[in-house]
Amino acid sequence: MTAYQLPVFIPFTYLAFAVLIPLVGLWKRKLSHPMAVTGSGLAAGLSLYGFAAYVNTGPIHHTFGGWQPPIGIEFVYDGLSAFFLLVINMVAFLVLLHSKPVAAREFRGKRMPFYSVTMLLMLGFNGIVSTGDLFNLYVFLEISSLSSYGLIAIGNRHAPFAAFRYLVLGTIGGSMYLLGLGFLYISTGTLNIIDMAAMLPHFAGKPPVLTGLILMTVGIGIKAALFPMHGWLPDAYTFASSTSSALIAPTGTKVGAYILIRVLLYLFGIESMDAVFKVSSVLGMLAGAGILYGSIMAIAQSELKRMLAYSSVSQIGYIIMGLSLANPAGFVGAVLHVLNHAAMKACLFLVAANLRFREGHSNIRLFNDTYRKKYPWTMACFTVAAVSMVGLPPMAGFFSKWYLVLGTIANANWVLLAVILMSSLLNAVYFFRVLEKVYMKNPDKESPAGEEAVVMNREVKPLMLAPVVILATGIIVIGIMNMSVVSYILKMFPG
Amino acid sequence: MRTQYDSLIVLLGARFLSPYIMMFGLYVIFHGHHSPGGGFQGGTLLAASVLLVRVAGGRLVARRQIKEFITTPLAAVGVVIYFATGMTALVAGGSFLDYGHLPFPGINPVLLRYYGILSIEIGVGLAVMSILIMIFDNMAKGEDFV
Amino acid sequence: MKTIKMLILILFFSVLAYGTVDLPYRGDPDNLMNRETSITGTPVAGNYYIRKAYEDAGTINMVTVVLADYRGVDTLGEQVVIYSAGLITVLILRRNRRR
Amino acid sequence: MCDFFLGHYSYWLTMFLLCIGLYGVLMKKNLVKKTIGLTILQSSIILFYVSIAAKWDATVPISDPSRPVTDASNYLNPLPHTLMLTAIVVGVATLGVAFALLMAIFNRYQSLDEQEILDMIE
Repeated sequence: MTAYQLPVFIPFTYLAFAVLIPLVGLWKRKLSHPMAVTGSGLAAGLSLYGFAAYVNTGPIHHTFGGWQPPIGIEFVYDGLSAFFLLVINMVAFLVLLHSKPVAAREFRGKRMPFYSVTMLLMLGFNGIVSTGDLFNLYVFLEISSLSSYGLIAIGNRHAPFAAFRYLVLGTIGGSMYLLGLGFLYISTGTLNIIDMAAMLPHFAGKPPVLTGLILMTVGIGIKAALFPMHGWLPDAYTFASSTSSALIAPTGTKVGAYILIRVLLYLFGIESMDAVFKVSSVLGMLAGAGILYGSIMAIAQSELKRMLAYSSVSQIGYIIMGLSLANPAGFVGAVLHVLNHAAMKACLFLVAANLRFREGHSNIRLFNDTYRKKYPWTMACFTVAAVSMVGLPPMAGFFSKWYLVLGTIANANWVLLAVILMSSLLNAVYFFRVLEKVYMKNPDKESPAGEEAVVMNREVKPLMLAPVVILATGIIVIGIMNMSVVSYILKMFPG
Repeated sequence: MRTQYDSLIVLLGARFLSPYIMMFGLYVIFHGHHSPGGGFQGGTLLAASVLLVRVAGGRLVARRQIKEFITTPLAAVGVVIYFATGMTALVAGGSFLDYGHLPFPGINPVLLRYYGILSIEIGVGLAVMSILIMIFDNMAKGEDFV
Repeated sequence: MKTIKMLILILFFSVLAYGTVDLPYRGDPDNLMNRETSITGTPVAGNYYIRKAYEDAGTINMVTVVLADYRGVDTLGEQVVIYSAGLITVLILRRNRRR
Repeated sequence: MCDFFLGHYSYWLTMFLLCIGLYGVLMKKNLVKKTIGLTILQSSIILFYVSIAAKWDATVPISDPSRPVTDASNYLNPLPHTLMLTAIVVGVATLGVAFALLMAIFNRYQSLDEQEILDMIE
């Protein structure tokens, strides 16, 4: 395998396994989980290898069919792509590794199509991140959206309705993207990102280009759950099965954020984005409103998964805010937060999955101090991720917020600075509420006699525990190693 | 399909029409180089010819026609045809889907591209046909599911 | 709620109408999609396909050549879209209790 | 003015069709009607793309010996047509998934009215 072939192998590994799983599944249904883990592990390994190759040699362009870019389609493996591929493939590998007992309990007879569809979901995400052609991006966007509707529909009794609402909104979003692309295509006559990026400064401020920008932003905003378009997210993540929500929550909205970064900063650029009116400041305001709204709604929830879903709405706000600042510090904050939030959210959702697996619920009201004894490792990982989410210094979450704060100061945007500080406080409220239930003795409640004696260790099996521990360790390691990550991200800032 | 009524006329009419529709579907797939057509359109017609008999005859006839469990592997095979064509070109030294590099010696690249397009159209037609049948079967079964 | 939705619709239509006013005339053979080279000097795809499709693949139907050769990955993605739709109907509608 | 109208009316018609589809999605309470609205929305975008591919005095993009391919103004732009083949298939796939979900919803709630289902979830 040469470096030239690498951008093809990473996404299409998933396609090979998506096709192999039904074929082998006819013969042995049990093999679908090992095969899914193998596929995602292979892709994660390849993206790690590709990351090293990128650092050594620079961007790789793969032109399909041998046709040069404006004629044919190319996959571009540049810094941003390499980074995102590594993040989403690693998270998917860990979540799929974790999923075996959950899948056997929650949807036993459907494992073969389930794992095949997860492979297709990851194919869609990888394709979106790799491609250098705007229409090709739409095709992969639809692959990933269709798969996520299917995965969300597997869950409790209300899951199909949540999936249907997501389908309606997601299809509107995809159509808006396609329409906006049509406006851009008429104006420029090309579909290639690099080609179009060279032409767009000539058309800055023309009505069709501006309309295309607005339509594409709205369409992707729906997929990324940007604040006023987030309506599908809480129900979808709450009602879906533990594995689906743990797989989609860390990756799906991140890929939406990736498309926004690619379209707004790389395709349009900061000048032509703000040519007529300040699109970036509108985005910043929406992101700020989303951060506050998500945090406040998260405080009001009693179900852990729903709380995490609202927290996702607010964390997406951070990423969008960082890119709307359009300065290096804000960009670093946004991209670093993608990495941190993927690790933290995956860790938290897997903790919720472990609790649901053992206890059958994840209702915060029913948490008590016996959980500390019953699940020592799971709860320790939850604490690490929660502390990182709040943004206390040794953890990874602190550094992305730090760079976001630097970015707001550089733009002298005091409103957004206040929003970040206030939301950290709100995050602390809703996470420490859970930690208090688990780690503090509850003096009001009369504990029945002998309860302390019978509490024993009910920790989940190592297969389910290992991914959680790896993610929690990863959060600490990213926090300590943040300087090298930041210097890598800084090189990618366009312009 | 909660209730079924046997009607010989409908069933025979559907069975009479089905091969002609299938023939036309194959024509659309194979003549896609010279007239409007191609894998998707032809595959849809093939699926229509199969589904016509299924709608007319119910599940008993369906069991003797293309069987239910075979559709998923057939769809996978359709995707594999396309994917393998692309991969062969990649392994043979070109880019992914570069039919000019397919390893058939003695044929000039233009003709190789011609046959490459034909092979992927067949893959697409097979996949579309079996997937439309699969969707129909699952919906017919899902309606009975309480 | 209903008035808000209606306002959204009207706002949306006005944005679209604003965008279409400056579009090139329909059917104009000289707009940027149909030129020989774009304003930055790169070849324009639509024109290239018309002129080179027969030379490159020996096929007179240009749409087939574009679909399967020049933009082959789109078509692969398209096939995967419908494949995933089939698998999703299996996933949603198949009974859970089998086996 | 007349030229301007003739050059742009197709865009306005497709945009209006798009708004009709969006109206169906936003306002209708029945889930099947919402799905119909989605289909109208997608069809309008397909029409939009097909209408921008038009050229006056041009024919369909299949080579014809009487019209030389060296002059590109003899043929319609094939690229939007190809893109819309993909978009049509995506629309069909979305419709298939939507109906599968609707059947699952109906099996669970015995209803397809959004408000009734929301009341049952509460």
